[in-house]
Amino acid sequence: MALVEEKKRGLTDPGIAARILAEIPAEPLDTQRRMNYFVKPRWKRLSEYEILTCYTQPTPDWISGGLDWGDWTQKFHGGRPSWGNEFTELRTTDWHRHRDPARRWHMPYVKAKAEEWGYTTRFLEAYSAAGTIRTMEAYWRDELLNKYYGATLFNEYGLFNAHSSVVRDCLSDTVRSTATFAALDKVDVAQMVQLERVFIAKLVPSFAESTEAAKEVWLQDPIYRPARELVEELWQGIQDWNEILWGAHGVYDPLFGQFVRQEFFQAVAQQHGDSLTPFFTNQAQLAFQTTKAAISDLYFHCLADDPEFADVNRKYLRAWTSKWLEKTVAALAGFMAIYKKIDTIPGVTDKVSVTNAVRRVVNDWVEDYAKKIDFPVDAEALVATITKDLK
Amino acid sequence: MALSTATKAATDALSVNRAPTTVGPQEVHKWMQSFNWDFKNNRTKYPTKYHMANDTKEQFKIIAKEYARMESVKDERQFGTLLDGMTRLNAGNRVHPRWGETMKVASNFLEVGEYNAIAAAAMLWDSASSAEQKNGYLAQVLDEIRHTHQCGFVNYYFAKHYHDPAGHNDARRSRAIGPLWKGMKRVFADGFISGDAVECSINLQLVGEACFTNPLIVAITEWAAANGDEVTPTVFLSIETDELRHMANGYQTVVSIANDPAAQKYMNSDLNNAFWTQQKYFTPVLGMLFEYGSKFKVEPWVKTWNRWVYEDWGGIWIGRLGKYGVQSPASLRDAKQDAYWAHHDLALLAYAMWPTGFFRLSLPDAEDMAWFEANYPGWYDHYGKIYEEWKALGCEDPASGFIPLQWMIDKGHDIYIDRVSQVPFCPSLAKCSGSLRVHELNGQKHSFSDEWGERMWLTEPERYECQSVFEQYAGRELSDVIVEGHGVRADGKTLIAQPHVRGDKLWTVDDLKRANCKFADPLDKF
Amino acid sequence: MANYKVHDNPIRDEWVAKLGKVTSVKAATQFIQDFRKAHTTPLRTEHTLDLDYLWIESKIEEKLAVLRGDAFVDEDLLNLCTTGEAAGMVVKHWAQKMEKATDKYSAEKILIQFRQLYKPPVMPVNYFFTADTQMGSRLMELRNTNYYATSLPDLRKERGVKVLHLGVSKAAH
Amino acid sequence: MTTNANEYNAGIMQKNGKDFADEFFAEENQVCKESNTVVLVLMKSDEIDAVVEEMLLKNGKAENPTMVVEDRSGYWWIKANGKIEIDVEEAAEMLGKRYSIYDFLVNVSSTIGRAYTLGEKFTITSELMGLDRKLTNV
Repeated sequence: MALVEEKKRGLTDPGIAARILAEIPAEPLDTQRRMNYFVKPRWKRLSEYEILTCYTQPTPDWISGGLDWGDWTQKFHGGRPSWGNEFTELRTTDWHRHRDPARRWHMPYVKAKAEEWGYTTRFLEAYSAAGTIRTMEAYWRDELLNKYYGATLFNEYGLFNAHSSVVRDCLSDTVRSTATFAALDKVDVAQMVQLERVFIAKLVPSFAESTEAAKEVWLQDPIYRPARELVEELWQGIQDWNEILWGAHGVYDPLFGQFVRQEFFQAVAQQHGDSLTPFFTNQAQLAFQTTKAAISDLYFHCLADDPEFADVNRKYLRAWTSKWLEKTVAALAGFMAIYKKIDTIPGVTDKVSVTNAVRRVVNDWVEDYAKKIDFPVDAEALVATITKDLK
Repeated sequence: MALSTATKAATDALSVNRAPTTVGPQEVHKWMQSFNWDFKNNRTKYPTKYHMANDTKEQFKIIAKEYARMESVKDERQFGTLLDGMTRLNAGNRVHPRWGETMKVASNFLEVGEYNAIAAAAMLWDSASSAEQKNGYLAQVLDEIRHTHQCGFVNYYFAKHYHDPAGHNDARRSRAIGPLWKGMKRVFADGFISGDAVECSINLQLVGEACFTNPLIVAITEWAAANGDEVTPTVFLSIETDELRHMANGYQTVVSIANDPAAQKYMNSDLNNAFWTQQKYFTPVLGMLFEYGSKFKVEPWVKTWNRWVYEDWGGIWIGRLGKYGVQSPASLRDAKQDAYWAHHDLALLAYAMWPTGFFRLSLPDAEDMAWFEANYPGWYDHYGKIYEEWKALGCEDPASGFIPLQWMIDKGHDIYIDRVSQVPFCPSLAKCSGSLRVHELNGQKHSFSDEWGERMWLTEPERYECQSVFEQYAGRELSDVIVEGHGVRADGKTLIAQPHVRGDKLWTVDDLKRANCKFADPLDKF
Repeated sequence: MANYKVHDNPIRDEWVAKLGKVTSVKAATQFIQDFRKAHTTPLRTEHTLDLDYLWIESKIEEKLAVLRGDAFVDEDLLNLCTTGEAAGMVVKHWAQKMEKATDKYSAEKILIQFRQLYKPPVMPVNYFFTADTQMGSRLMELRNTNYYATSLPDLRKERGVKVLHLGVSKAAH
Repeated sequence: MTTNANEYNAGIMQKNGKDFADEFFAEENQVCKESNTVVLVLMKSDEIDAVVEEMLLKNGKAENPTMVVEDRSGYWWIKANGKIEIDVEEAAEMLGKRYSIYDFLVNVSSTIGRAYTLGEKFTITSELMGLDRKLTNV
């Protein structure tokens, strides 16, 4: 009788193993051993990332690129489909075309972040043991870092939440993982801001680890008001998943996020004896660059150059850029008031240097985003608007 | 700012604490709840009739980086086992063929469930108002991506190592041909993502994950191991290590509405519908995969169901929540009838339509038949005799030109598709619960196989409009459908599906064509 | 009985040809609204395209999206329906209509008709979802209260179905 | 015959064929009944096997005699009344290596009941956390 007792396993139990081996033909029954062999590879050969990810999205043929047929088997009340073409203004001949240039699937993605975590832990132990905190200026630490850098956690947390409906609504598997990884990176950055604050509080007992003061700044201080309103709109104001992704990663974060992280906190921290914050802003910058590559593939390689719908897609991307650029410029202009909070450091925070910093970020954005969709922009005029209140 | 002041403050502090220190994940997580802020329009983008409270908790207190570390440790162990140990043992091929075929279906269909759960968890992340819960749902989104990739990896691994890679290598394309696919989409895909967010959470987490993943992902590993498959336990048990956080998310969703008086109006009907939706497919399909898709049996499916579904889920989740107004699902009685018989009904229909699969099926042999009769008294007279008749008519032999589907049509055993669950149903042969109902609405005919689904459709017809396989294929010849759906192997002529798991006598497109079997829609008779 | 291929068939070809003659936003809007009323949702008046309407509808949507992209300025792309109406006003009108509905059958009809008329690309996506979510929530409140109060025979009557067959449930085991 | 009601094959599960069916379909078994038990599924691994052998089967069982631990090929199936607690700090000491609560979770395959972490302690309880009692932070 073929009832297996506990612990009897077909691979190791001699009786069962013999019966199994007897059933296995000498020659394999098919020659095609590559899973997903029908998928068009982006690179030379089909990658593990493509094998594991492509066509996991079970869409029917009336959503471009779908392999299935027929309607969804259950819909929302009123008839909204599980996924439908009404979820975005953009059009494509194939939603499955996008590839993340970093070829991230879940395993390599978490491995990279786990490595970053291990290194973070060791760095913090060394930093604390060496007493490096002694070089950090108290005002910078307690005012700028605690409250104003602290407030960026809400910026990142809000952007993280803007991805929820994107991850729900987007129309293909490779886009879905790109959007999810971008989202986890955002909440990670937010958590690292708080982690840094908890860490400093352990070293400096007078330092408040509570998020209260930072939240107060985020909610009340004019420095962040336009940014906060923008984030709220991205998070809950719109539902076109492409507009959210593009607004966040095509306009707002490359300008506001880049400036705040790289040109302000990273650059200025070093002037105040703070070698801790750059450790974390560098992590955020790494995440930014990886996301940027994936977003560029989606919007430039796939959608702006779609064989059939390039024109209409570019038109939308430009319309969205106009809409979100105006708000982003306001957010950056508002943020300029932060320089009033610190003493002027020649060559770093004087008007010329700050204007140059703004120019760097704006020019990068024009080159890497605006030009790719033929968005007409006067970079110098943008710089001037952002810096108009700088003293 | 004078550096000396800063130096002094920090130096003073260091005199208190200069040991190497770091920050643990829970020390960050305890601040998560304060990451949220209120603003106009801060509400979910998805329709719901519930109001979720904003103070619910994340029971496992995960932050992104520690999540990544934990998952990475899981992956190192899992992929390390597969890529080194299992490969050296040739474990991917030393699997009983019946089970090797079962895993074509089980892993791919679970993959679809996991994939849709990415979107489902994202919708709940959007719907939850508590920051901890949002964080918990985000981790779940990541987990579901992990599981999608893990399930894909099982098929990917078997495609490389198992002696019949066909089906493992292209399930994502050829799965859409057969009659099991749409039902799977209802229960595993659309049921998780299309509807009230809380209704979807009850489907996905409170019922799908807390109840049915235990047989599907845990109990299945014992069947796998018994049949020589050590690949599946290595992957599936690791998948399940994420599920407890999902169950906790689902439970916290219930907690978040438990104190909303309005929720009482909807919760029990949503729970009953979710339970019925999930069991309508899971119960027959899992039972069929375990009992008919294995050579070495672990225990009767109805016992597995009784333990995990009725006693433990029913008692520890639903029974315990009774004092908060949660009621035992009214459809439980019918579900129990299905737990005993529905998988035998479905196995018969699946075999009758074997060419539409992306896997090989086999007839129960004498040893199997004795086991079925001992555990399901009455099985032989009802099902066993039909299998014997089919065998005698040559259903396994390509030379016979005999397809059991033709036998069903000729004998008047019409197969209907339930509009709501999309599960096939043969009223003249079924021993499961329910009965055939055929209605016409606004010029269109619809069939249903039970009162629970019929009510869902009568209440909300615009939600259930999916065409059935018979409506889609009516009038077409079987081999023509299979060829269009890519159900053919690399040689361009042999079918992926086969009615046996032998190494020889494989059916080709031409064999199928000779049988001249045509699809018909039984609703045309009304 | 269809008796033709699933993905590539003469019915689809026929409609692609018809669509080729549609060249303006106005004509495409009329075309899609007529098509949706005739061939989509449980309120449809014809069943001839039951297997292919989703694919055909997607092609009409693509056509309308492209025509609209050519014809509309940015501001209108984001805020105007292709019917020429201001999207915000349309949303308000339909949301109010839904709010006034007190019985589930009329509420259900309102939301389905709204979708037939305004599903993107007729209405900009962001406006459409705001309305769909709001109306969907209201519909659920009306339809899902007292879910089991009406017996199946009465529910069939209310729904207006023609019962063609009622099998007998087998006795429990 | 089993003696502990929590065993894998306790009660009705010992019956076969018609006897099983009669009880399965009995009128009193057509509704869910409240249960005060919890189930824990631990994936077999080097560390988990040690935790099961050195902790659960010793102190754990002494503290909660209703607990049963059964071998199900790839995993340990554990069921008990009330709750099961595992102090992962104690496990780390026993294993002689870094082993955190999240390392432990690497091999916790399933739970039926309310499971949560607090510091380095893992708990699964039949209590309704968040309803009967609040969840706390470190």
